[in-house]
Amino acid sequence: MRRDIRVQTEPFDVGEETARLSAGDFGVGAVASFVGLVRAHNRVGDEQAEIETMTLEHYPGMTEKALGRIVDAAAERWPLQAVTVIHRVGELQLGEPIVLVLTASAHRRAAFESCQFIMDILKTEAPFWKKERLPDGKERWVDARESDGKAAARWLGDGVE
Amino acid sequence: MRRDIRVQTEPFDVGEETARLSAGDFGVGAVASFVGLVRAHNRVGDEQAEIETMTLEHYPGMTEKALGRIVDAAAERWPLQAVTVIHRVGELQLGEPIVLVLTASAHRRAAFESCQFIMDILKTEAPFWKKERLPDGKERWVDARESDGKAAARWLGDGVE
Amino acid sequence: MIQVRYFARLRDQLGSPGEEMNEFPPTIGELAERLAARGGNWAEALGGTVLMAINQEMVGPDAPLKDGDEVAFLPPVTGG
Amino acid sequence: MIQVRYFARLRDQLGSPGEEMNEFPPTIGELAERLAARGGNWAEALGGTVLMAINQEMVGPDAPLKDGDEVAFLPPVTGG
Repeated sequence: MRRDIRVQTEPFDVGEETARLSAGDFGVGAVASFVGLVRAHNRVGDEQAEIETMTLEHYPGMTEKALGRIVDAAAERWPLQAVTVIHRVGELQLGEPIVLVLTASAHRRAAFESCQFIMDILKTEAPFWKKERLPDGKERWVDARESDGKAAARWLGDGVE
Repeated sequence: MRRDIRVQTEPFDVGEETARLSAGDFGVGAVASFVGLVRAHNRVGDEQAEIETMTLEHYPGMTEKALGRIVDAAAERWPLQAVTVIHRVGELQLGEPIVLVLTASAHRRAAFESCQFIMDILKTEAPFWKKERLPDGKERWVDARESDGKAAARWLGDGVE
Repeated sequence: MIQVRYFARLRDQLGSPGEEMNEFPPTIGELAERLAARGGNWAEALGGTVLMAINQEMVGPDAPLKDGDEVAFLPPVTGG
Repeated sequence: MIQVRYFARLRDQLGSPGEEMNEFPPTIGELAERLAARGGNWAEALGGTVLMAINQEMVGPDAPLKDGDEVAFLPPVTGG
């Protein structure tokens, strides 16, 4: 399986990455992808708040290892031909892409499920942290969501889906 | 909800369509996508066969209506901000993209599930038919897959996932 | 009068993209039976799994036909 | 000697990106307890949910420490 894992400050080009993933491999019939974006109306404490910018910190070295393990776990569960994971760090503006996950398989179910699996596990195991800056200049670390823990946990039993 | 449904002979640009889907809407936090490609090693009768080209026929008029209904059904089930469905028709070469489904939501689960839902229902209800040409010049209509019927059926009960 | 259309593998089997009919039975299911009764390729093509549409909407065999309808017989779809 | 690192909210709370320690307990869980025993911000930061890693791999509290290890305490992650 081809794998491409990157942690970078630069934006990524979804079209280019999608084309690269399957280029020259005529066994690929399905490419699923996910793009996560910096979103307004994020929850801060109990209140909805507009955010101005978001800064992503990570644990260099460990991040790449953690992403590698997650991709390996996906490749063990589904027949995949290629996986790309790109996660940005540093300061991002509203509407900017944060993360891209692309999975390629012969069939769509494997592509869809592995893409969702990688995102769910990344959300709870990859060492990234988001800090939001609000229009009044205040900065706050984003709290982990309980729903992310549940989303990851559902892959751990036998009954996937 | 913004919706963009197209049936066309021309290729599509995944990056451009992804950017367009969420442009100017800072409430979008998640974009899921699926690209289906013309794949080699397709099953023809009981044998694996290399294909040379694939021709997609459809029922003009009905196709757009069917896709519109499927997108509406997705929008009823999940909180979506935008959906794009582009399906190509005519003659396609090995490795070329056939279909693009993009779904945008505040949260990733809605984006993932609605994208998979649209593909599963499209596979059984949208009036497209594939004809393959093999290297020896023979042409064969592709048979419908039983697995596609099952994939669509799992959305019809109450227990989605 | 109704317009009847055949698509994809079905059209190839029947050797026809469609036809107009001045006289037609009350339901699309009965129309399918009448066409199959022509025998030969017709019996074969319409004897298997066939989807039916009236005015570009999928319908079941009990769906009624009325003057001016666009009726279609479709093989199981294989897009995506 | 081990190198101890603090990240994100934890680093802000502790006012430190990390420290080197010549003496350390046998497990990472015991190290967390020893750090929390410093009181104040330390008790607060290390008393809540904290992830632990040794040499850039997530571990549980019973994981043993040895000379040369890179040890990290991490708040729950929020990437993606």
